Formats: sequence, C-alpha cells, structure tokens
Amino acid sequence: MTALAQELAATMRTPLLETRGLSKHYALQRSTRAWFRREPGEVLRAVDDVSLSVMPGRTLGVVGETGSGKSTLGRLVLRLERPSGGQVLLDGQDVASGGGAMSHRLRRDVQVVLQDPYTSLNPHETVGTAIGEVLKVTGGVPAADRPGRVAELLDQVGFPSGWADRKPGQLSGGGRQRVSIARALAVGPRLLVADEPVSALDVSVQAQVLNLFQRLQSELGLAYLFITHDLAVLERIADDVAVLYLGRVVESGPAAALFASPAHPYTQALLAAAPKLGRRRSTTSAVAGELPNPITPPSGCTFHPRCPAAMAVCREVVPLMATTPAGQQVACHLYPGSTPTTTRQPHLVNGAAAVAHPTPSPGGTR
Amino acid sequence: GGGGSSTTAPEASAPAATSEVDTLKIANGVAIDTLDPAENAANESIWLDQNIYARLVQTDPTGTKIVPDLASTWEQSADGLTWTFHLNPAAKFADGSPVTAADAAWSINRARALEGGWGFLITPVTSITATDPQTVVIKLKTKHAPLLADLAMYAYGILPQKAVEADKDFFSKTPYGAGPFKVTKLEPDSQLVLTRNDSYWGPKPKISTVEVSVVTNDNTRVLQLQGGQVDVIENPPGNLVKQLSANPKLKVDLFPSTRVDFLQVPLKSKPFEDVRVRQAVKAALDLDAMNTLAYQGNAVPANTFFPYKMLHWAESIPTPKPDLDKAKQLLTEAGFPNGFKTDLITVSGDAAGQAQAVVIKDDLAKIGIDVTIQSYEQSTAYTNERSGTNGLGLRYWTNDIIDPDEVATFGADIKGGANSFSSYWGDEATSKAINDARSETDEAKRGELYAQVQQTIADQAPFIPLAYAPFRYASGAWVNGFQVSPLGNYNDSLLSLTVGTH
Amino acid sequence: MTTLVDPAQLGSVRSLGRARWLRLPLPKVLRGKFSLIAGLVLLAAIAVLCLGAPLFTSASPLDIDPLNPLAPPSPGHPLGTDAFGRDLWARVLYGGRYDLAIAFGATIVTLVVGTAVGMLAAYVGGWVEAVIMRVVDLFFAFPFIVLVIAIVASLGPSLRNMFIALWVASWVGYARIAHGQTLAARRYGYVVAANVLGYSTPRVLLRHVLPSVAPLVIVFAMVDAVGNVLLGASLGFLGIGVRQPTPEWGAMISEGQAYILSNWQLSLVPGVALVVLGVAFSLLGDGLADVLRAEQ
Amino acid sequence: MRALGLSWTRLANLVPVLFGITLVSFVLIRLVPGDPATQILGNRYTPEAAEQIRNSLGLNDSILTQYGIFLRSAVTGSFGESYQYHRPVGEILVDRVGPSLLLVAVTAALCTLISLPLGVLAAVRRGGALDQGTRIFFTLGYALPAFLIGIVLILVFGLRLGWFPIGGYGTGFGQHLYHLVLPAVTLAIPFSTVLVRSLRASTINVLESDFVTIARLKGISGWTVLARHVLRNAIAPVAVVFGVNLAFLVGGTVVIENVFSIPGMGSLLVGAVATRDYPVVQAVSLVLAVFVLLVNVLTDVVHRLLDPRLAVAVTR
Amino acid sequence: MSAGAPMDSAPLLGERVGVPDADEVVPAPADPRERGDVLLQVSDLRVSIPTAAGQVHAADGVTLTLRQGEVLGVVGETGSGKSVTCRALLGLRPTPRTEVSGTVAYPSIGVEDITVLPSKRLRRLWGRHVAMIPQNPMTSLDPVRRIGDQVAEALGDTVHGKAARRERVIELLRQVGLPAPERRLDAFPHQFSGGMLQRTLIAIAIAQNPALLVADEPTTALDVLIQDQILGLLLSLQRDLGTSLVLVSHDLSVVSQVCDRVAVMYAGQVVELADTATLLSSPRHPYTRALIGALPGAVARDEPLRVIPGAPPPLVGLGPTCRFAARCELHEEACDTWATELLTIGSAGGPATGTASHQSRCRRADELAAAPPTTQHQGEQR
Ligand SMILES: Nc1ncnc2c1ncn2[C@@H]1O[C@H](COP(=O)(O)OP(=O)(O)OP(=O)(O)O)[C@@H](O)[C@H]1O
Ligand SMILES: Nc1ncnc2c1ncn2[C@@H]1O[C@H](COP(=O)(O)OP(=O)(O)OP(=O)(O)O)[C@@H](O)[C@H]1O
Ligand SMILES: [Mg+2]
Ligand SMILES: [Mg+2]
Ligand code: NI
Repeated sequence: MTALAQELAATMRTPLLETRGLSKHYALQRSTRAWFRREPGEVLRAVDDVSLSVMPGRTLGVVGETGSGKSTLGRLVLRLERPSGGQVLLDGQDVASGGGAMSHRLRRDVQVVLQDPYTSLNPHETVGTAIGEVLKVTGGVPAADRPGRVAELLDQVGFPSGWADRKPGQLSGGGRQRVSIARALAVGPRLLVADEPVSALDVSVQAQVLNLFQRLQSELGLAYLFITHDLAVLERIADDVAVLYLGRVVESGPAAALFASPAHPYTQALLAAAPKLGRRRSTTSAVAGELPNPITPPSGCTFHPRCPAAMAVCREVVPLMATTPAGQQVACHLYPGSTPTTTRQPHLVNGAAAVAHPTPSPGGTR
Repeated sequence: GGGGSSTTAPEASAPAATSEVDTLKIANGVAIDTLDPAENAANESIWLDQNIYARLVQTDPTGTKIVPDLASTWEQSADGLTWTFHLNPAAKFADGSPVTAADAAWSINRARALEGGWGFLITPVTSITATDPQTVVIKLKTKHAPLLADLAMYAYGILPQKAVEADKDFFSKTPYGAGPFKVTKLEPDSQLVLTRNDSYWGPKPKISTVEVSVVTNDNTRVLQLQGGQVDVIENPPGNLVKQLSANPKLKVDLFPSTRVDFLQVPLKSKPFEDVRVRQAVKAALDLDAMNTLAYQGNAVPANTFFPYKMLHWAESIPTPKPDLDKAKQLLTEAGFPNGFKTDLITVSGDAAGQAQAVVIKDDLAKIGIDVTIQSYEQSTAYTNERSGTNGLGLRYWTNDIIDPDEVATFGADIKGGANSFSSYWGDEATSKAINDARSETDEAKRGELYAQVQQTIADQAPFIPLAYAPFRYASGAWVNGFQVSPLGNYNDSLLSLTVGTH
Repeated sequence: MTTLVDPAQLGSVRSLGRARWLRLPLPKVLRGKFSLIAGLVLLAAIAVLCLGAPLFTSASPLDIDPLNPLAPPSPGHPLGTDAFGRDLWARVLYGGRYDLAIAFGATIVTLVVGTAVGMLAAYVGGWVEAVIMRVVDLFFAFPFIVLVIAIVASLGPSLRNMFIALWVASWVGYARIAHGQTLAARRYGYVVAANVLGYSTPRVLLRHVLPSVAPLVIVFAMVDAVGNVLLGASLGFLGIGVRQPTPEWGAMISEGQAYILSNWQLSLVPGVALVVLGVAFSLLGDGLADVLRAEQ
Repeated sequence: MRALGLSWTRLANLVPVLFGITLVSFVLIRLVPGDPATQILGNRYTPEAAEQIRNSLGLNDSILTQYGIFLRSAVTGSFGESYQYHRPVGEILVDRVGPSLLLVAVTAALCTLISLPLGVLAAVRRGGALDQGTRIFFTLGYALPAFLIGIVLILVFGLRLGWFPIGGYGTGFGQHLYHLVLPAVTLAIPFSTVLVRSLRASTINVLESDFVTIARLKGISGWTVLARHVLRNAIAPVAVVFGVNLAFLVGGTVVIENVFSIPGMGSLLVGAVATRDYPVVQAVSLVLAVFVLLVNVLTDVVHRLLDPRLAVAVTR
Repeated sequence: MSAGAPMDSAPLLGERVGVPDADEVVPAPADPRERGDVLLQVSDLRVSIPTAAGQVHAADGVTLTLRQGEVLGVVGETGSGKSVTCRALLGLRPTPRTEVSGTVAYPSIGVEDITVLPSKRLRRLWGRHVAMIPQNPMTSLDPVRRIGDQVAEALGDTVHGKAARRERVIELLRQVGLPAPERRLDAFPHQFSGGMLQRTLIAIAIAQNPALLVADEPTTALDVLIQDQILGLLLSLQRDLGTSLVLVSHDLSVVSQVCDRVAVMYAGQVVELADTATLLSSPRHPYTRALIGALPGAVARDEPLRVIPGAPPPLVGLGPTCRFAARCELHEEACDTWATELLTIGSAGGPATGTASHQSRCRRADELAAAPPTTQHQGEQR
C-alpha cells in the first residue's frame, strides 16, 4: 500500500462507501394458479443482507462463483438497481434519501469499469469523442480545453494519445479497457466499481491492466470495489476481501489474513481449487457437488451440502457473522459466535474428519 | 275500368324441344343479400326473387306493360280508389298448398309496413284486404296511376304466410313461393340452387335446375365461361365484349336497361349555383367519347333523365353534342372566363365510372375547368355527393318499376324526398307536374306532363344525364333463349330456355 | 404482405453474391458486396429512368386519346397505349416516381416512428413498455391491414391515404426490432457506463443505443420497402390505390388486370417494373446485411 | 394443458388483446365517414328514411352505448343482424369461416411441403445449385404481387391446361380442397419465401453450432445428424416466424379470395366496411382476431413441443 | 474467445472433398495400448483460413508428437491458433474452404494423414479413436434431445441391445461422476448445470474408449470449484483408461497442473515445447518467460507485474521471421532476418524431431539458459 493511501486511510475514519444490510430480491413470475391461490411468488435473493465498507484509497475485493451476486452488488452500489432492502452510504450519507444532489454526487464520485472490453465502448465513437463526451456532458471543462484534457487522461492510463481518433474496433482488449478506465476517470471519481475488469483479458494484458489499476490508486488515491472470481488477481490487488456465496457474505477481512488463513470452509475450498503454477494436481478435488439452485437455496448455512465440515446445526441454523482470531469476519458454525445458541455439540455430517485443512499457505514475499 | 283489365291467361306454350342439359349455370358478380323480397337490395338477388315468388301482376318481358300473374283479372272502381283483384284458383305454392287472398294481402302489407322498405311507393294505399279466398281489395285515398306497376315489383311477391310466420329463418333456408322455381340450396356467398317447382300452375320450365354461383372477380367469371365451367355470366368486362363476341362458342348480349348514368352537380356550391355554368359543363361534355371509352360504344348517350325507351321517355329532346365555343361563352358570361377548379367524386372499383371521369376531366379541361378525380367506395362517395357542396359526382339511377313516376319523383321533385337526386334544385311547376301525373290516369296527358319535366331538367341541368347503359351478359353458344327485360329480370326467359351440350 | 419477415432472422440473410457463378471480376473491395452494388445500380437505374422520364419519352402519361385506345406498339408508342389511348411507356416511366415515393416515403416514416417507439418502450420499461408492446402485439395478432385497407377505401383512395394504410400496417415491425435491439443494447457496457456517467436519456438513446439498433432496422427497411410497394399494388388491385389517372405501377397493374385476356402487356409491363424494383431492394437489403455484419 | 406448456396465464393474456382489437376496430370504423343508411337505401335514399333507419339500428346512440351493446351481444355469441344481408351475423360467419380457414390451412400445409425440404437442403448444400435456384425464384416471388401470380396460375393451370377449376369454392369437402389448390399455391409462394429464408438461416445456424460438431464427432452419419439434431432445432424458431407472419397471411387472403372468388372472411370484412355493415365488421374482427391468436397459441405449443427448454419456465 | 466459430471440415452430407474414397481399410483397434508408443505425429501442419482480410494462417508449421498415454498441454493467448490446431488433429477445419497442408498421422491405427481423409473414413475414426471435449458445455449438447439418448448415440456399435446400451450409458455417466445417472437419462440439457453438462460431454467422448482425447479449454466456462472437479476427473480417466490427452488452455497454471508436456503457441506457431517442469523452471523462449512473469502472483504486491508490451500480431501475411520480435526484451537486429525454426535445445541449430525433450523457436534460446529470468517467478512456489 502506498504511503498516500495509508495516510488517507488513517485520517478518514468514515468509509467512502458503505452498504448496510443491502439486499436485492428478484421476484420471479408467479403462475396464475399461484396468483389465484395467493401463494407468495418465488424470490431469487441475488444479494442478501450484505454489509461492507470501502475506505478511501483502498481496494475491497469481492469474490464468488457465478451467480453469487457480485455483479448485482456492483449494480446496487452504482444505483443502477433499486435495493430491496438496506442502504448504500456515500461518506456516511444515505444515497437513496439524499435526493437529486446526492445522486449527482454519486455519479461524480463513483464510476464503473466493466468486464467485456468488447462492449464497454461504443463501437461507433472514436476514443477521443467518447472521453470528450464525458467532459462535455458532466461539465466543468470548456470546449477549448477538452482535447488537451482528453490527451491527458489517455496519457494517464498509458494509452497512446495519438490514437485518440481510433475506434474501439481497431483496439485490442487491453487498449479498450484502458480507454474505459480513462472514461471513468474523466469525471474525477473517488471510487471505481470494477466488475471483472480483467477476466476477459489474456495474462499478458491482464498484467498491464492490473498494474494500471495499482498505479492509478497510488497516484490518485482511488478506492476500488473490485469484483472478480479469480483469487490470484484478488490476492494481488485487494486490501480487503469479501467472499460471496449465494448472495451472502460468508467471509470478509483483510486480504493478507484471509489468504494466509482462510476461515470459512468455502474460502478454503476456493483457495485449494485455484490452479497453481507448477504444482501437479491429484485426481481428487477440493469440494464435491454443484452450486445449488439459487431460488431454493439450502436451509441453514447455504454451503452445508458441499461443506466437508458440515454439522447438523449447519442444516438448520443460519450462521451469524463472527470474528476470528486472525481478524476476519466469518459466517460459519465452526466459529464461536456464529451459532446463536452456543451449547450445541458439533458433530460432523459430511464425512470429513475435521475442519478442512490444511490451508495452503501463500508463499513468497508479500 | 279503363285499361285496368287484361283478360288473357298466360299462353299455353307449345311443347317445344326439351333441354339437352337440364341445368343452367349462371355466374353472378354479387353475393345474395337475402331472398326476402321485402328486404332485397342487391339487383342480382332481386332478379332471382322473380323466379321464386309470383306477384299479383307482372311486367311483360319487354318491360312496357303489366300482365296478369297470380291475379288473372282485376278491376277498379269508378273513382279509381278501390281495386279488386281475382286470384287464379289454380295457383299453388311450391309445397302444394293453394295461394289464398289472405296470403296475398298479408304479403303486400308486410312489405309495405317494413321500415326503409317499399311502402313509400304506394303511400296512397289505405288498406289491403282479402274479402274471400280468391279476392284481394286495395283501397286508395287518392288516385294512383302507377299502382299496377308498383304491385308488379319484386317486393310485393306473394309468400306462404303460414310457412313464413312459422319459421323465422324461412328465407335463409330453402324459401319458396308460387313461382316456377324453388330454392333447394342456399349459400348466400357462393351458391344458390333453384329447382323446378312441380306445383307451378303455369307453363313448366324446360330446365330442371338453375345453379347460380357468386364469382366476384370479373376476369374469373369470363375465364369460367371460357372454360365451360358456367353457361351464363353477368357483366363481362366491357373491354372484352369484342373479344368474346369473336369467339364462336360464346356470345355477348346487351339488353336495354333502365339505367341512367348522370353527372351530379353541386348546386349548393359556388360556381354551380349559376345555371350558365351548369349549361357550360353540359355543353363541354362529349357523350360519344364517353360511350366509346366507358362502354366500348355499347351504351346510348342520354338525352333526358328518364330511362331509355321507358314509358313517356321524351325521345324528341336532342342528345347534347359538345360545343366548346358555347360552353366557353357561357362560362365567360357567368364570370369564369378562365374556368375554375373542382372535384369529381367517383366510386372506386366502378370501371365505367372511372372511365367516364377520365373523359370528363379531359373535356372540362378544354374550357378551363380543372377537375381532380376523387374516388371513394360507394357509401362515402354518395354521402359526399349528397350534400350538394362537394364537387361534381358520378351516379346512376335504375328504375324498379316500369312507371316513370319513381324516377320523376326522385329526380325532379324537390319535395319528393330525395332533393331531386340531391341536387337541391326545384321549382313549383315541376313539382306540381309530377304530382299531377301521378294521379292522372290519362296516359296522353301524363306524357305531356312528363315531357315538360324532362325538358326543364335538360335546360336547368341540375344534373347531366350521360348514358343509357345496357345490361351485359355473356353466355355460351349452347344456351338458347336467355333474355333480360329492361328491369333486369330474366325469369321469363328461364321458362323457355334450353341448354345444349358443349 | 408488408412485414413478411421475422426481424430476428434478418441477421442471417445471405447474399445472392455468394453465387460462385454470379461472381463478377470485381475489384477486391467490392467482391463480397456484389448484392449491394447490384442493388444500388439497379435502383439508380430505376431512379434515373423515372425521375428523368422526360428524357426518355416525349409522350405525356396523362393525355388521353379516345381515338387510339389499346393500340399495339408503334414508333410513337413504343409499348402501345392503354385503354384511354395513353402511352404505356410514358406511364411506366412517370409512374415509377410514385412507387419510389411509396418505397421511400412510406418506409422512412415507419422506420423513424417504429424505431423510436420500440426504443422508447425498451428503454423506459415499466408500464410504458407493457402498454406499447401490447399494442405491438395487437397489430401483430390481428390483420389490421385488412381493416385499414377497408377504411382507407372509405376515406377515398389517394396517395395520402395509401401512405396512412402503409404507416399503420408496418410500423410494428420496426418497433419490434428496435425493442429487441434496445433491450440487448441496455446491457452493453457502454450503455451502462453512459448511465453511470449520468448522461441524459435522449443522449443515451440517440448517441449510444441508436447506432446499434440502426443496422438491423435499415436492413429490415429494405425488405419492408418491397413489401410496401407490393401492398400498394394490392390496394390498387382492390380498386383503392392511388386515384385515376395517376400512373402508379400497382394501380396500372390492377387497371390492366381487366385486360389481361386481351392486352396482357398493360399489367405485364408495370408488373415487370415492380419486380425489378423489388429485386433491387432485395439485393440492397442482402448486401447491406452482409456489409453491416462484416463491420461488426 | 400444462404438458403442452400452455398456462392459463398465456390464455388470460389473450383477453386484453381481444378487447383491444374490438375496441380499436369499433372506434375506427365509426370514425370513418359514410353511413349505413345510405347503403341500405341505395336509390331510395331520402333524408327522412335515412334518419328513421339510423334510429331503428341504434346508430344515434352514443358510441359507448353502442359498444356496450356490442360487447354484451358478443359475450352471448349473437352479433346482431347484418344491415346488408338481413341475416343474423353469426349465420353469415358460419358460412364464411370455413373457406378462409381451409384456405389458410391448405396454404400452411403447402408452405411446409415447399419450405421444409428447400430451406434445409439449401442450407446443407450452401452455395449449390439448389440454393441459388431457390434464392432467385424466391427473390422474384417476393417481389411479385400475389394477385398477378394468381391470375397467371388461373390462365395456365385453369384455362390452358384445365387441371384445376377456375375460381369458386365447389361443393363438398373434396371439391373445396380441389378448388383451393391454386389459391393456396398463390399465397404459398410469397409466404414460403419468408419461411425458406428463415429456415435456411436457422439451419445454417444449427449446422454451425457446437452440438452439431459434437454429434458428428460421435461418428454417426451425416443424414443421422441432420435428422436427429439439425432438423428439430432448425424448425423451432421458424415456427415462431410462421406465427408472427400469420396475420399477414390472413391479410393476403383478402386479395386472393377476390381473385379466386372464394367466399371467405377477408372479402366479407372489406365488403362490410364498404357498406358500413357495422355488426359484420365487429364480428369479423373478433373472429379473425380469435383465429389469429389461437394459431399463435398453437405455434407456441408447437415451438414448446419442439424445444423442451420452453416447456417449463426456466429460471437459471 | 472465439465462440461458435463454425468447425465444419467435411460437408455434412455427400462427398465433396476432392479426395477419392479410399478403400475401406478399417484400422485395427488401438488396444492393447502400449504406453509410450507414438500415437500422433503432426508434421508441419498449416491451416489457412480465407477471410475478408486475407488468408489467416491459424496454424503455421506445427510439428508435434504425442505418445500413448501422454498428456500434452497447449497454451497460448487468444487467437494464437490453439483451437484450430487441435481441431485439425481430429480432421476438422474451421470453414469448408480452409486450406490444410502438412500431415497429421496416427501410426498405431494406420492413418497416414487425417486431414485428407474422406468424410466416410473420418466418421469411422471419430468417437472410436479420437474424441473431443469442447470449451462451452452449455452449447455443445443438442438442446432438444434427452441426455441419455445423446450419450447412447456415442456408443456406436460397441454395445447392442436396448437394455445393454442403457446400462452402458448409466455406467459411463457414473464413471464421469454424474450423481444418480439412472434418474438423469430423461433430462434435457437445460436442466443440467455447466459442470454436469461437461461431465456428460466427457462421457460422450470416452464412450468408445478412444486413444486420443482433445479437450479444448474444457474448464474455461466453469467456476473454479467445478474446474477443479473436471480437471480431477479428466486426469483420473486418463490414468484409468490409458488415453492420451491434449489439453488446451490459455491458463498456464491449469496446464502445468495436469500435463506431462506443454506446447506454447504464439501467433499460429508452437514457440516452445518441453516437459512441464523444464518449461516452468527454465523456459527457453522469451515469450514463455514473459508469460510466466505476467501471472498475478509472479512478483510482490508492491512491485509492478512484469508485462509484455504491445499485442500479438494479426495472423495475416506474416513472414518467416520471429513473430514475437516486436514485443521481445531480447530482440536484436539479427532476429529480423532469421527465419525461425523449432530447434531442439542443446543440439544447437538442428531442426527439432518431434520427440526431443525441449524445443524452442528462439534464436537465442541457448543464451536464455545462461541468463535466468530477470526476476524469479514467484507463483511457482505456491
Ligand atoms: N434482473 C434479474 N432478474 C432475476 N434474476 C437476476 C437478475 N439479475 C441477476 N439475477 C440473478 O441473481 C443472481 C446473481 O447474479 P449476478 O449477475 O449478480 O452474479 P455474479 O456473481 O455477477 O455472477 P457472474 O460471475 O456469472 O457474473 C444470479 O442467480 C442471477 O441469475
Ligand atoms: N472460422 C473462422 N473464420 C475465420 N477465422 C478464423 C476462424 N476460426 C478461427 N479463425 C482465426 O484463426 C485464428 C486462431 O483461432 P483459434 O480459435 O485457433 O485461436 P485460439 O488460440 O483457440 O483462441 P481462444 O483462446 O480465443 O480460443 C484466430 O485469429 C481466429 O480469428
Ligand atoms: Mg457478474
Ligand atoms: Mg480456442
Ligand atoms: Ni426456440
């Protein structure tokens, strides 16, 4: 972490962005019969009671499998979607109740970078036009200064400013992603919501873009809400990590601690399953089973059918967030404080001998 | 009473050659609207009615006089206000039951009472009663010259009262009357089958079946005839007349009709309220060219608004010839030396009318009148024309009876209800002449009155008669004796017609 | 009739230019665009002939000659005359102007209106979308064109009323395509980004959504143009096309239809003209589809 | 019901559409100038008579009252009496529905016969002679007005060769079918252009899809792949195209019914509007709408039968 | 990723490949397989696809050898020609007009060059001797047919009788770890998750116990936990059945976990080929080295990642010289004139003979051994 970012983090106690119990429940279409019988419609809890915070200048990484609600969380934060419950706070202020001024501020302070580099730029506009348009619409920059500012922004993301008159079709994936970032930077945001910004890129290009993200953070003091399913990427870029499973946060905490000693069996499985360079794998796998149907999630802890450490209580009781000694927040009955009634005798159901271990210990200097 | 009685029963026809083929197939262009004679409106259906229902009296095949039908004799009282009809005792309905005076009185009263029906023609009638099973008495409040002609109308066909009252769907199933044919199959949109009525009291037709099909497309009808699929078709396209006639296996017949095409003039609007303008228009029109292009020369240019050769038609009135100098002069006098612009409303889909319109546009352009042709489908076209303010319009008239009273009242009597063919033209003298003629029983005097009316219309030109168009039929050479009367009926010819193999 | 094509299928419209034996020794850039070029050339030829009609005939399309109806071809009348003695060649040339007007006029209006409605529905969403799309369903579910034809017949045949009929009949196709494309575009990153950047709705729709909606809509318009001309011809056939003596091709075909047994050229000549126009638009549509697909 | 993927919701959704159609057609036709009384009276028109008729037909009531009366009668299945035909509208409809229905059915069958082999084979032998021939034929077919095709077919197959009757509808089912061959061919030509095109496109799509590659890599024969995997997948989307264009097919019947003198619904509607026969217009609109909607439901069912993904609402 | 690219080698119907239908010499089944025999010999394979922009040389001089029971990894960035090359191994070409030269031979089953086989003979190889596991399981099963039928179809004529076939299908599905297979036979593909579909596709591929499985990025579309399961499954099947496996991936970590040997592809060429450990510990091509260095875990967090500047060249009109030159940190002028060849490391200058242990296309491969990567790559240790 850079000195500047650290300083910022220290001085500002209020998170730049905070979600409190944020939920998004999609109501699925009800059959007419169900409607007549006044049966409640089915609900897909894409995001369920998620509380997170992003400190200024820091990166919160969000990780999870397909359908775990990562993108929905991003859309909620960007107010592209109306939450079914909970709040989004910007500098401690509720975005929803802030009125027009607040949403204006949100649009200035929070910007987005999306996954697919091939659709994230308008194929009919040149790079220069696209960024110039932001400057024009969001105001502040007089027409005469715009070309200069565009060049400056492109420069900042390492995009050859001589290419400003190129169209996205003439750019590589990495080039487009740079331009997307420049476009977001044009309004001068403090937070970037980046939804899988490097997932579609090849390693070599991914490395370029990751470097760019890190450089911009140190130069501009940007904060990131960095969404990805790639643990290796997260390990590199995130200060804090939240692990989502079926719309709920199962574990969160400082990245270093989380990668060093993942607390939740799900996190452990994720880490164990991630391919590692040069390590020959065996024919066994980290966990068995598939992701359950999100419309009818398992009772209790939603991970229990796949969990090697599942106990009877896991089937019935939704675990609460508990704090581990290493400092993570975890929702798992293995940890004291997660089970509302503490007297229960844990016994194993899924046949695993003990808490899933060993946690692969991350090597290298960090 | 004078002229009121005709004594001869229908002539017994000689036992002529029977028909080789006993079915006649006719293709009509229009669907059957209904076979209830009181409600018919489509000509094609009306012409079919005549084969099914007998009336008290009927029009002879030449369309010039009234001859007996169910009533073999009749007489009127001295004051002309009471008419007594004696029914032919042999008359039977197709189901074999006798035709009674009660049936007759009921049928005529039924038709006359119908709203929007034909009662208006015989408004002087106060009562129609059956005094005994064979006698019908009709009482009038004023003398009414056209009475017999009216009663010969299809609308006053005599129906079997009990059967009609018993079945409200009588007319949509297999209706019958006392005519030479009865209906055995009715699909109003596609097909009607008439079968010989074996109870018919008159001479029996030589063919046993008439199949009438509905073929709306003109070309398709011609093709069906060419392909031998049908024997007779109505209205072959005018332009094909020459070609069809050249085919030795086919023939085209043109029968004089009561149709009068006329140009409606909007008297309530600016230039046309001036009689000189109307005369100028009339003088500019080339009726011969119109006849050539619209009817391939098969019509007769019209000289008056009375149907061609109808009773009291004023033959002596000259047919207008184009006289552009006179027309221009009249226009100049009226204050339009350079002409003006106007619309001409036509009915779309009416090929002859469209052709006439093209010629009129061309003719009037020569005297500086710039015509824009508008075409609408019929209902809109007539609604527009009727206001008398919307430009020129092309319309036509056909008579339903052989008496001129109908056309005179509609065309020239501003009080007649139709605003003189919606021209809103009228003068006291003409209205009076028409009224007098109606109750005048001396045909010579009536003739004078009607001549006067026709001359006035010719001079005043509240509308301009254009052409007397014939009925057109094409048939196979194998059909012998198909004939159409000026009112459009062919029922008489079906009695004697024969069909050969082909 | 007018929208005899599933919008969704248009993307796969393949080109006549694929025909190996039809391949001309064209410059490389044009090779894949045979259809486009052929369509453009054909259309241009028609346009030149029709718009420059006075250059190709000295006869008037309207002057009647009662003495010379249905004349066979002669030096004065290269294709003969019609039932009013009007020069057939002149009528075909001048008449094409109306058909070009129908092809473009009717199509452009529905293109603009239908696209706007479809885009708005998809973008605004909610009950607005529900209502608009129900109306679109309504038009797709019911042969409104029949009703409209009938009603236009009542209002009086004229170019204006014909346009009304065509407009009413064919905007829905565009609305459907535009709706589908806009729904897809809404998920595109650059549209999401435009929202996050706080761009106004008109700006997002016009500058960002429209360009991705336009190609399919334009290709569809080419097909629709043919459909419109054909529908116009059908109106003429039912006697409710443009009014006499306007020499519109559809009206000419239907006028000539009465003479099909004696003077078939009266329908054949405008019929061929119509087919050529149709083929031109078909080729153009195919070519555009290819080119636009290649661009993407 | 559920097995066919139909739900009450799907059917219930039709009600507002039907309602909308009746309302729109009701209002449209009454906005148009012209007057039933004019039509009924013809030559006998006098303003007084016309007024009397309008009163007796209830045309002087407010439009809402009239619509209410119509709705009430429609629900009970009676549509009043035709002004022009003086017959109950229901009866007229019964006569007219058959020919139209049969025409559309025969056309649909013909289209299937034409399009299925042509579309699939053109796609399989892309660029081949059949493909090119089909293309050219259908490019021309699409640009030709249907009535011209109809007339030419009559001239050739009716008059010259005498194979088929020249228009008309005949008596008895067999004759009906025989009479409908030429009109159905006429309608099928333009309609098939669309089906062949979309079938060709969808077949190409399927041929290029991953699962066809995988199927072929099982080592089974090309025909087997075509029959088992390509055909059904290619037809499914075309069923939708068919449904979408059905209304236009019904529209096309108006012209064809005229050319071939078939007493169907289309010509009845046009005639009824022309004569301001309001009860007939209303009833025909409703029946046509129900018909088109039902066929759309049917194509939906077919689509669902062909494509199991649609059988149950999938939420993933 | 190039999704849904048409992969149509021979016409679906009819014989339109300009090759006479050679007499049906149906090769004897490969079993019993001897581990270590050469199964596949690819020599100078070139695939060139005509496009609007010109001929795309998707595979350009690929030479490879695969032994019985071996797992060969193919890595490379998007568009480097991995899929095209691998499908050519099965006799598939991306478009009908694609030109293929060089040979792909299966000596043990008597196929001298699969790329010129008529479609009838190809069909006899497919399923029985060679099979493929596709990248996108969601689109690789016929959506309108039941799972059981689709698997049964892959049995060919190895099993007869309805009941026996059903038994075999269940057995296969159980073998690939599909839970409760007997209850899933009547399911449709859309009722399966991606992982289950991929298992089904693997069952289809191994149905006739082929000698070679080509898996084209079999886990790219899947989540990390499922990827883990599928890779484990593939590995165990390969071990149990003695099948050879070609595993394509753009993820070096995946390949390095599973494969015995790895071929690194760049712009249509194999630039380096070595056994996995050697490749990771002493890469002899700058591209391989850079690829390893670019992994997110390669360096410490506060140090920028090693990046490869620029982007791969388009595969149109490339010359014989090094295609990586423009991005290469070791590039020198001499590279611009040297026509690259896949050289065996050690036997400097000599062209590679397929089975040699370590090959590279870099002129300076030998120098690379001396000069270790500027920074030690870190990821290896984790
Ligand atoms: N508009 C919507 N309506 C209904 N369900 C939705 C909607 N959007 C998302 N979902 C569901 O919500 C859940 C979370 O989706 P989301 O896209 O947020 O997942 P994700 O973690 O981003 O997955 P991925 O890694 O595939 O991008 C999924 O089950 C998805 O099907
Ligand atoms: N059907 C095709 N038509 C034209 N070009 C093609 C086709 N298939 C592949 N190519 C081109 O061939 C080259 C190699 O493609 P290939 O699919 O083998 O790459 P890849 O290494 O598998 O990439 P990815 O990681 O994206 O799957 C690419 O440049 C691609 O554009
Ligand atoms: Mg996502
Ligand atoms: Mg690939
Ligand atoms: Ni489908």
